[in-house]
Amino acid sequence: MQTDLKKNYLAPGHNACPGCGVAIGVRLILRAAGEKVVVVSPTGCLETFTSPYGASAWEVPWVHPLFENAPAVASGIEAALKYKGDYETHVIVIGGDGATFDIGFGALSGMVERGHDILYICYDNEAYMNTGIQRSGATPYGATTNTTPRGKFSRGETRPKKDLLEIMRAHNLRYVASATIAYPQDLARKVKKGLAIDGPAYIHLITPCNLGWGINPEETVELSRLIVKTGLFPLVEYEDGELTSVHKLKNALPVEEYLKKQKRFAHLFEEENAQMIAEIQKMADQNIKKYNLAG
Amino acid sequence: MKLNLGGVTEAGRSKQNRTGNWRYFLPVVDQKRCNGCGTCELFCPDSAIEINNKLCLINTFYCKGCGICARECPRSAITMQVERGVAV
Amino acid sequence: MNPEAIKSKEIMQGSAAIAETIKAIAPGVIAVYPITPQTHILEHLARLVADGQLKSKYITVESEFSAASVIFGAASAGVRSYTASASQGLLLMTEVIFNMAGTRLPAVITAVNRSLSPPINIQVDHQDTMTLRDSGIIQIYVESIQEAVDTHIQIFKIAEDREVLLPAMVCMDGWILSHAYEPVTLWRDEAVQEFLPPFDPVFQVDPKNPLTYGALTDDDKITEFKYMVHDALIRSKEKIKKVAGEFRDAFGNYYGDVIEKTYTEDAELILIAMGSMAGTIKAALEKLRAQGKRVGLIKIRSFRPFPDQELRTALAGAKAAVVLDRSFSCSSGGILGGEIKACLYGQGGPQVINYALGIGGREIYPETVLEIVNQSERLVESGKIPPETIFYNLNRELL
Amino acid sequence: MVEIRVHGRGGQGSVVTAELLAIAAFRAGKFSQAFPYLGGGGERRGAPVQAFCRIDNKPIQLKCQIKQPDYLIVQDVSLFDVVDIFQGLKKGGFVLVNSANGPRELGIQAQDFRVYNFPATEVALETLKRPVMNTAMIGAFAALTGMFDLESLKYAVGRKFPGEIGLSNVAAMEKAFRLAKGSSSGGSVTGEA
Repeated sequence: MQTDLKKNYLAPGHNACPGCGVAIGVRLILRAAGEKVVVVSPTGCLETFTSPYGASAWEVPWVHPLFENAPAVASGIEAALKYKGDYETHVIVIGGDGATFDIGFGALSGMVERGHDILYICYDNEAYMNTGIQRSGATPYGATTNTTPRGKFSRGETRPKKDLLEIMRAHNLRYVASATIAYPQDLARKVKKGLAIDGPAYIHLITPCNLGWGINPEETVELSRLIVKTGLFPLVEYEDGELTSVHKLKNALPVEEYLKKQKRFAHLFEEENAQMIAEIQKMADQNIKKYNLAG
Repeated sequence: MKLNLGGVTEAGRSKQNRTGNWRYFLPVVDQKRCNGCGTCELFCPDSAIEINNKLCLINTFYCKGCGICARECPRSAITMQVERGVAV
Repeated sequence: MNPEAIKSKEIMQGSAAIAETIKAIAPGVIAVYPITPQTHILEHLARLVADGQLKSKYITVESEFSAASVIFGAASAGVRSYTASASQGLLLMTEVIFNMAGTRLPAVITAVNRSLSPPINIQVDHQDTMTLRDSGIIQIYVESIQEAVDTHIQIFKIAEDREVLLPAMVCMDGWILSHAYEPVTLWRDEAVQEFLPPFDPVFQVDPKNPLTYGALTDDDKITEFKYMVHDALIRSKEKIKKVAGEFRDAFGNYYGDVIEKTYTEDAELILIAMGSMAGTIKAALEKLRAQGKRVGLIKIRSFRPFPDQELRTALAGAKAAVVLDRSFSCSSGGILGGEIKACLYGQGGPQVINYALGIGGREIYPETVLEIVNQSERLVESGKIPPETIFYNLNRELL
Repeated sequence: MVEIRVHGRGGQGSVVTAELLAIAAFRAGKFSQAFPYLGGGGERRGAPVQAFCRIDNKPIQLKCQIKQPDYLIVQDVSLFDVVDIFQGLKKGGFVLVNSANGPRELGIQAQDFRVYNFPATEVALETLKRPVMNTAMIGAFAALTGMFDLESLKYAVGRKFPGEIGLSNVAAMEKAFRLAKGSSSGGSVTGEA
């Protein structure tokens, strides 16, 4: 494996939990993006663990405005840079699923609809982790969180997660892709592509949260790999509306392989919930069919 | 030190923080098995690994002991060992 | 007036006059979202951009929240930035406005004052901007279209001053100023540019100097950061005064500094008001003075920073201050009245009579002013000034 | 100071009427002011609209609606059923109603004021081929009151409506001015004291 760029733009000494998937993701993103960037991040885990006053982990210009307005603030920065004649500096938003799927979605939709030259990367750990694991629009079917707990009448999240990739595709973006931290070269390539195109681009990055998913710190990368290998999170790439690459799966793993490692899905393995696992397997199968992952 | 206007703060000052004392387990590299491929460095969330001249060096000032490096090492060259002085 | 600075003397709509002034000020980034009665400003700006007369990046956002956020971003990148809004739109911006003040970003907002829902109402009062009073934004209220034009030029200079660096708002009454036609002198772009130096921020988002904006702070520093905003806003008072003087020197117009006094020297009763109603009050004062009544007016230009010391001095000789509030805080009463009482408390100043009136466009006529003066005189005479706010002409039959 | 109140419905150009009068007065060297009142929540066609114009020889300080107008311009007779049009009208005040019918036919009991009618919509339909009668009303108003010179009004219309539409509106205004002037003692204009 090659590590082409050694420069580290996320300094050590930050306050992320041991084994944090987001920290890995951001290191990889920044490494691919290089020096000429401005990063905007909404409120969330990333913001909290990187930005104590006097102890910032950021080695690139970084702006944290509010929870729900990072895309709009990034729009203003992009416009201002262009107004000043700076067409080289890339503007990147790195925001969590809460900020992206839920509270900041209007601003994201506006940003891409207006065509700002910004790469938006959603680091999706499938719940509000910064506030202590509450469901978001990205929480998958069956997952327990502190607002979708297992109870006498509850078996976790009842709805499938919002398909943000398709929603972003519907905005007619020139570049839409999904990635995980388990495939760093693929992620780096996609970040570079997203930055190279003129106009908005969107990358959906799945990043496990050890605490929220109920896994061990050392399993972060492994889980990012398993979610791909089961077909639950296909790695795909759309350029100018065309599907231009998919990460093929020779033999997709059964979803149990992925689910059984996480405490948030533990209740699915109770006998009465077997049907729920079948539902989730169906979702994976649909993905495999939709993107022809097996072929 | 006077506070900056608007809370604007300097880059990269987190380096002053010792996060190594969060650790229960320490990654120990078997340098004979290690070929310096850099997988561990790539996946280290804490930027606590340096590959220097094909040699994998763990920065214990920062390493939080998550164990991703050991789990992901393609040659199983890293093992997690109980930190001295830590009761498990 | 300085004849060399004049571009035109025309009768024109307030919104058009503001847009033409913004063109002369030439912000790098303008974000817009339509809301009545502010839309004519952004439509006029759009035409200027479409015709190539204005080189700003003109961004049509999806909400006022994003309008404020876009100018937050642009200001953080060191570019002069501007938006306009009203009513619900300003409230939707609230969170960003606090953030702008705390981050010390001097973007400028034209607030076209309008009532808040419910019930929905598009007429004027000051509830929208007064609700933002705790944010740290500078708020200057204007009486006329000309004052609105001149204040816009001044406010960028105040906000962008390195000793201030705060967002700022020109508050102009909806319809009465935004949609009215009045004779207006517009200033030459060159004269405006000469008066207004380029925005030269202390910090800016720039890859050459990678800074972190929006850091997290704990209790060890948070009071200090917040105090710095409080202190900068207080200190901006001197800048407002200085810039008002500089404007007079450069252009000839002057509206007072943080307050404007009319007939206050010998006044026993001093009315205190903000915004366009000051004009109607001035017309009423002429009648009152002709009757030999010793009544004066203090028009508050700068509500934030609050002109506390200036009010204490100006009110020192009066028997009573009659505060006319176009907004109120539920259960507490008139907002301006409350603040003036607080600033006079224990200082031996005049008694304060507080009226809430003009809500949701309910008209304030010269007759309204005369009646309030009469009522107030009677209250002073009787020695029974109510401590609470009097809701003028409240129709109790409807309650 | 002269105070003019315009009553109309959204889409009839009442706000513009007040603005045009203010522009013309300013052009003629006066101080002036115009502004609208859009009750009922906004800029919708058909809704009752009021607009105001003040003209004076010195700067105008007042920032309120006109409660006691010297002049009324009524663009739509249907408003008599909806709005108290004459409210506050000064003694000896002047009213111009857009109608081919005289005050008596309109059921107006003129007391201490003068009421004139002028068929502005007809003039507008003839000239502009559209029922937008405000410039015709202004022409008639100028002719009957003598308050405005035609040149200032033409300037105002030209500024507000550049190009072809401005020219046709000027034509409507001039035609109305001539008609009203020529028949101010009768004909299509009825005066009643």
